[in-house]
Amino acid sequence: MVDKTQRNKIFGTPETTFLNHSKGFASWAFTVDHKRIGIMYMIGVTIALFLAGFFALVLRSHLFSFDGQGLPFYGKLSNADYNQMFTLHGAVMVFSFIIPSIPGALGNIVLPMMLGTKDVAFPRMNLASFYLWIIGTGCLLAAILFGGGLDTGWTFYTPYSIETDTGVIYATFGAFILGFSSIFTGLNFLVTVNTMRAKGQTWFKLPLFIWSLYATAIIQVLATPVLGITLLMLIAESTLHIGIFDPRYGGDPVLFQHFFWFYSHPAVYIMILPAMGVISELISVYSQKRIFGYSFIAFSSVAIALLGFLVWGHHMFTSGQSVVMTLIFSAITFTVAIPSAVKVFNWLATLYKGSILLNTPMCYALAFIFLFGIGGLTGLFLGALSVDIHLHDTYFVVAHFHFVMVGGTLTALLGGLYHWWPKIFGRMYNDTLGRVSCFLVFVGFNVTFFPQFVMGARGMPRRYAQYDPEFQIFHQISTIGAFVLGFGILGAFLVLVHAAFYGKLAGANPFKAASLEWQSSSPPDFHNFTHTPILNDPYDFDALVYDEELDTYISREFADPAKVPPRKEPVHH
Amino acid sequence: MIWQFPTLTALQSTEALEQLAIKQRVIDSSLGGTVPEYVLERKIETSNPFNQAYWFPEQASTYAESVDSLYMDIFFISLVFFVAIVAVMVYFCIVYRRKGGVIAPQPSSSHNTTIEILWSVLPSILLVYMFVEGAGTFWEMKVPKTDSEEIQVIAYKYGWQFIYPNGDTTSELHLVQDQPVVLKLQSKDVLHSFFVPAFRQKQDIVPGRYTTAYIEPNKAGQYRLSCNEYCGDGHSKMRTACIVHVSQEDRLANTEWKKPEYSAWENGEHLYKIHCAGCHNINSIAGTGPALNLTWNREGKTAGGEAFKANETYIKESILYPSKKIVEGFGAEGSISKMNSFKGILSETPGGDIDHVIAFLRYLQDPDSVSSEKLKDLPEEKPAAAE
Amino acid sequence: MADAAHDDHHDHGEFIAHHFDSAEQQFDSGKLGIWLFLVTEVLFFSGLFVAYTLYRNHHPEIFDQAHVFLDKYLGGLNTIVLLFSSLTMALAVRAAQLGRNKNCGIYILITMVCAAMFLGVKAIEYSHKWDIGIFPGSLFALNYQHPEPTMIAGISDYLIWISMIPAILLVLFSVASIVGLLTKKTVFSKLMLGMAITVGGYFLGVFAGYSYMEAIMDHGDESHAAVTVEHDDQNIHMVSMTIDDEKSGAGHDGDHKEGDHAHAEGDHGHGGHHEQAYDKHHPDPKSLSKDVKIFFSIYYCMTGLHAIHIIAGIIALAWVYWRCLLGHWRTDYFGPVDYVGLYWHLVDLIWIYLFPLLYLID
Amino acid sequence: MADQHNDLPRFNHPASIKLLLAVFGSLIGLTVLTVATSAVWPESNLPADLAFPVAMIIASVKAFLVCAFFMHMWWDKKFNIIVFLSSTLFAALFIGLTLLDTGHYQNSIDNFPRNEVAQPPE
Repeated sequence: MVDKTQRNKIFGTPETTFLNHSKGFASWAFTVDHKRIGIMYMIGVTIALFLAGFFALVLRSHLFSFDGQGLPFYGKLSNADYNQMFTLHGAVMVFSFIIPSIPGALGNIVLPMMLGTKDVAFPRMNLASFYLWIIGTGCLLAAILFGGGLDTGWTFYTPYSIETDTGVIYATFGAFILGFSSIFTGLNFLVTVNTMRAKGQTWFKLPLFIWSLYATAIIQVLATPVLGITLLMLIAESTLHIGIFDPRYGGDPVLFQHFFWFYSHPAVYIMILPAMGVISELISVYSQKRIFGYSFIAFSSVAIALLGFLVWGHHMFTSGQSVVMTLIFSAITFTVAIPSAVKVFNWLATLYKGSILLNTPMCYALAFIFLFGIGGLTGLFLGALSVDIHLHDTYFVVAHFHFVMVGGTLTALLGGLYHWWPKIFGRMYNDTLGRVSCFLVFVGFNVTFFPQFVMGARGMPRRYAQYDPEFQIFHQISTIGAFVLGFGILGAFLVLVHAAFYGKLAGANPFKAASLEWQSSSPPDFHNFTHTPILNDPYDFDALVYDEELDTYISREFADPAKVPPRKEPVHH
Repeated sequence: MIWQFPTLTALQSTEALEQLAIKQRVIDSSLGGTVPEYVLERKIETSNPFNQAYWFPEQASTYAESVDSLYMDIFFISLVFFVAIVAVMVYFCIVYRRKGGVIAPQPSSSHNTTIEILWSVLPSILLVYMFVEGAGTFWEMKVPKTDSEEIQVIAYKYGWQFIYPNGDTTSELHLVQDQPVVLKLQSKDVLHSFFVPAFRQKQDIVPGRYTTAYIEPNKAGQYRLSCNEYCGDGHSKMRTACIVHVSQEDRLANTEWKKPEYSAWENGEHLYKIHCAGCHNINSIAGTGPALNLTWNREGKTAGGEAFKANETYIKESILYPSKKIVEGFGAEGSISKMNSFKGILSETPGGDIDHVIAFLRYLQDPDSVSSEKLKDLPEEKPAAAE
Repeated sequence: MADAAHDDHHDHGEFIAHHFDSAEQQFDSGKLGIWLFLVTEVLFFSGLFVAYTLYRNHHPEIFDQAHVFLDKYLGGLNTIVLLFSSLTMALAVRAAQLGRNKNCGIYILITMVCAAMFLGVKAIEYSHKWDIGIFPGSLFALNYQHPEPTMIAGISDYLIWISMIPAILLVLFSVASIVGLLTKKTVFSKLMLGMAITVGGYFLGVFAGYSYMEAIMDHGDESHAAVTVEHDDQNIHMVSMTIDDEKSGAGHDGDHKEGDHAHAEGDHGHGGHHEQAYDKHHPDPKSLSKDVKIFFSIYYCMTGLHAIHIIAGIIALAWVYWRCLLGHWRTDYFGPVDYVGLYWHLVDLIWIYLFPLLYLID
Repeated sequence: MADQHNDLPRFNHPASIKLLLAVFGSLIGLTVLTVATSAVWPESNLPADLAFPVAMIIASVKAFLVCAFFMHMWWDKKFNIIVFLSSTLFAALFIGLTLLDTGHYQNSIDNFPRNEVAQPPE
């Protein structure tokens, strides 16, 4: 129990926050504050998203007609330009946007606060991670400016990547640097979670978002170095011709695929696991119910992370991989389905008898379950060997991973941004407009990618600049959807940006969330907490009560005992 | 043009081959010049997504049906799960929505080990089914029947060459209904992928090695064949047709065969691949027989201790009468060689097959010692793909 | 850092960062951090180990043909140098743990000298290979007369080019040290002196490697007649790789004739492995498999990446050395020495595996 | 094995000089042993297949000594040890599965005529 002035000082509108405690370019450029780094990451990945999204719209416009005539007002793309568009779309989206998005932007801001600590373990390394991101992305884009583009596909498969005269070396070097950016983030998170948890915060009192970031960080640390050496060897192959990957010099192109997917399959889980963590938070907060099956969700994250290392060969079923290994990889692939399914079931069970608030972040969470459901289930088609042989490298695969990566990760990122936005900037967004943009994203997304399943099953290969006329109708639907999706995403960000500057003041804890970051003021102080946060269960929402004076939710310990309603008996089974 | 919807003219699968005209259309190519493109009209059910005909092109190989049926099985299983998940989600969101801004969750359990184990384990039974089914068909796709015809496929930027057992080539793939075929795929430059949707078969083509694809076409018709692994600017142009003929005679009559022009050593190499590669390597490592790249002019001993020199006479003798002089280490003196005689299979006439093989052996040792002049009149062999 | 809003209850020591509660928490975080970093290093190298394992498994013959170009005694010398540096590193960590900054500094300096010496020996190895045309990748062109004899006083010009950088550094560090002494910046002067000594270690390594090569060359020349008759492995060893290949032109030619003869004999062998019968320490380039260059690609990738790690290690050690001079280490704050030490030991560990994998193939 | 320094913080375990020297001695001994083995092995009657495993075993013993004593693993937290050793597990997984697969298809590369591989531009 604290007195009223102190309570107001802690939860009221703060005078100095991490946003305004120092000013000027240098105070941002050389900051080691995890929240400022997080915001810079957020701006960076958003720019990358819009850039790569622009490439996507260009290539979708190109595919509007089967003979590559494009839209009437758009003009025509040559095959070489088309190839560059899909490559840059993929490479920027994967390496510069999805992989750093949730850990870099949301994780950086939220993770130390969820642990009740002042910063991540290695703040300077954190800043270095961001600058590596800038350099790496710069190198990727340098491929366009100085290298004559990039047309290998984001996978850089040899020997094409060695033969082509586009800027593969710029791009691979960029991806190499981005790998280190990712390693730094992961290493920092692992150490922070291990050594810097609040006093008494045991592993099973951690929010599930932390668990998922932890599992992600394991992958980042274990898998990303392999990408590093792969890309270095690729650079050595294309400059010195070392003869490891290039058949002309005695190398083996399939070996490159092993190298590449040893990283890039786990990287798929770098992309989706943090999203699952965000969804776990959103579902429980907006249902105001303890998450169902906490330990199953927590362990399923780690299980996915570790199993993710055993299934890389399922990208190579048709690559000339041996039959025996193909069978083994297929069998292990199916086991990954189980922990993913467990999460979905647990989220549904959390909704049961909850008190569900259908505001913007929750709409994104529900959209996630819908879209990830499709993405996950279509993964079964691709895991089944005989079916995969037919579907491999067709639009079916394109649709499948977009459902997971965009329908999953991007949706969760947007949901997470809406959820933590009032915490980060202290201001509330326009919920109606937020939900409208969420609806546009949801509809646009489905219209874009659902037809691609049909095309894929009918045999439309991916990465085709021109195609058979019979597929045109599906491509046209898809292109229209892509523009709707683009407007939706643009709208979602406009609503957020507007909120950051002009939104209503939000209060310390507008959503009655129980994890530690909500015990700081909004926006938080430079040192995160002006008091030592009171440790409670991250899913015990009854530990919070409404404070009329502050118009927000605060811990019982801070509230006036006379006004506090009695605590419900916690239900434990 | 832009809004022109595709015509999905139904094509009766039983139509005779004569009616299958390849429509050639010329479209503008960014590669410069014009490239002919095959437009193949196929029958696709367009209305009912619960029917496999909605999802797939025609079935033209033996295993296509089991691929499709597994697909539909997974489709229905997924559909049940998906509809259940979304229905439950929507139902909960309606029933338990927050009313009037009052937060009032009802007491309920936050975990239940039994139910959690159940919903982890029960779906995995379905996963086992999917794996077993998929793996079984995959095995069928991979393991060739012994009586299959072998066709060499050479993929290059951006086209296809198909070489039949007699050396004739085509740029479309011509198969015969109910005649199993093993495609031996190789690439001239980068990765490509052989894909015929109607066969449900796909195999990447890797430069520097062979990959194989096995097909049992069981329905005559004309199907799309495309490159499915990104290979460069002309990737989407790397399409051709796969034509399944009703009979061998029909294939012979209705195909534009191109007679190849070989140099002596090239033909020798071709013969090597057909007849010798099973036992003899050309990478210095002995297989069932000695490595052939080290053979020409080599001096050694036979199993009986007799010295020999691998000159023309010796090689000719070894091909026609393999048991006469077995090289030391490859069989006992006087035993019957593991190698069959090629008498009657390879022509002995001067400038014939055996001379070509010898030219190839010499080429392996020193490419400059062999003339690369093309042979204009290759000896006529058996008729195309006769069995 | 500790502004008013930051109500700090802890007695933060001089070197405890603001976001840590205690020295122990800081140490534990750093330690876990460096272990994780070593994990990334192991996996970083794992790619090259995959390449090595595959090619050794599938093409043992190229490893057999190529290993004769590597000198196991030079490799062994480098192993011992690295192991010794590991010992001094461990002693440096111990000194830091006990707060003995001066001892720690001396041990760190020895470690750095050993590191530089390792690079010196590597420079000898590399320049020898380049002398006979063993370059990485497609540049590989084995030829005992390669390049045109442009050596200065019997020293490979490649070696001279490589040594330019340390020579410049040596001058720079020495001048900086003297300037520091004159301007009474003692710590700076000592640091620069230490760096100059470190670079001196490189030349020590070059000298050691060079003397060894001279020695085996002389030995080889004296007993040349005996060598070819007795086929004594020890003596003929490395003849083909001595830097004096060109100087002893006559002996060299004789050697070739010897070899050609052996070649002719080898042709009568059976089983198609006639190149095996050829003088195994002086193989004819034509008798080598085309893929031998892949071995050297792997060799250069592995040892090159390792050498880059050594250079990075020297930079890290220099930083630790500087802080030794500043007297930073205390019994409750020695983390950075420990972390750099762990990194250094890992570099040693990787060499412990590289040595038998590359040099001891027989 | 660590010296007794009761006044040190509990995360500080200096190793004894004697121990470090002993470890160094063994490392040098093992290095000499492995070089000697490789020099003698080809001439001896010992099975050639075993030379490589023996060299690897010696290297692993050396690695163990360095890890345990120079790197203080002997006194370190179990968690850190698990973290480090897990890296070798994943590296082994990577090497093992890749080796298994390439081994299966190696024939198709070996039997491919090398002159058919597109030759590099001069």
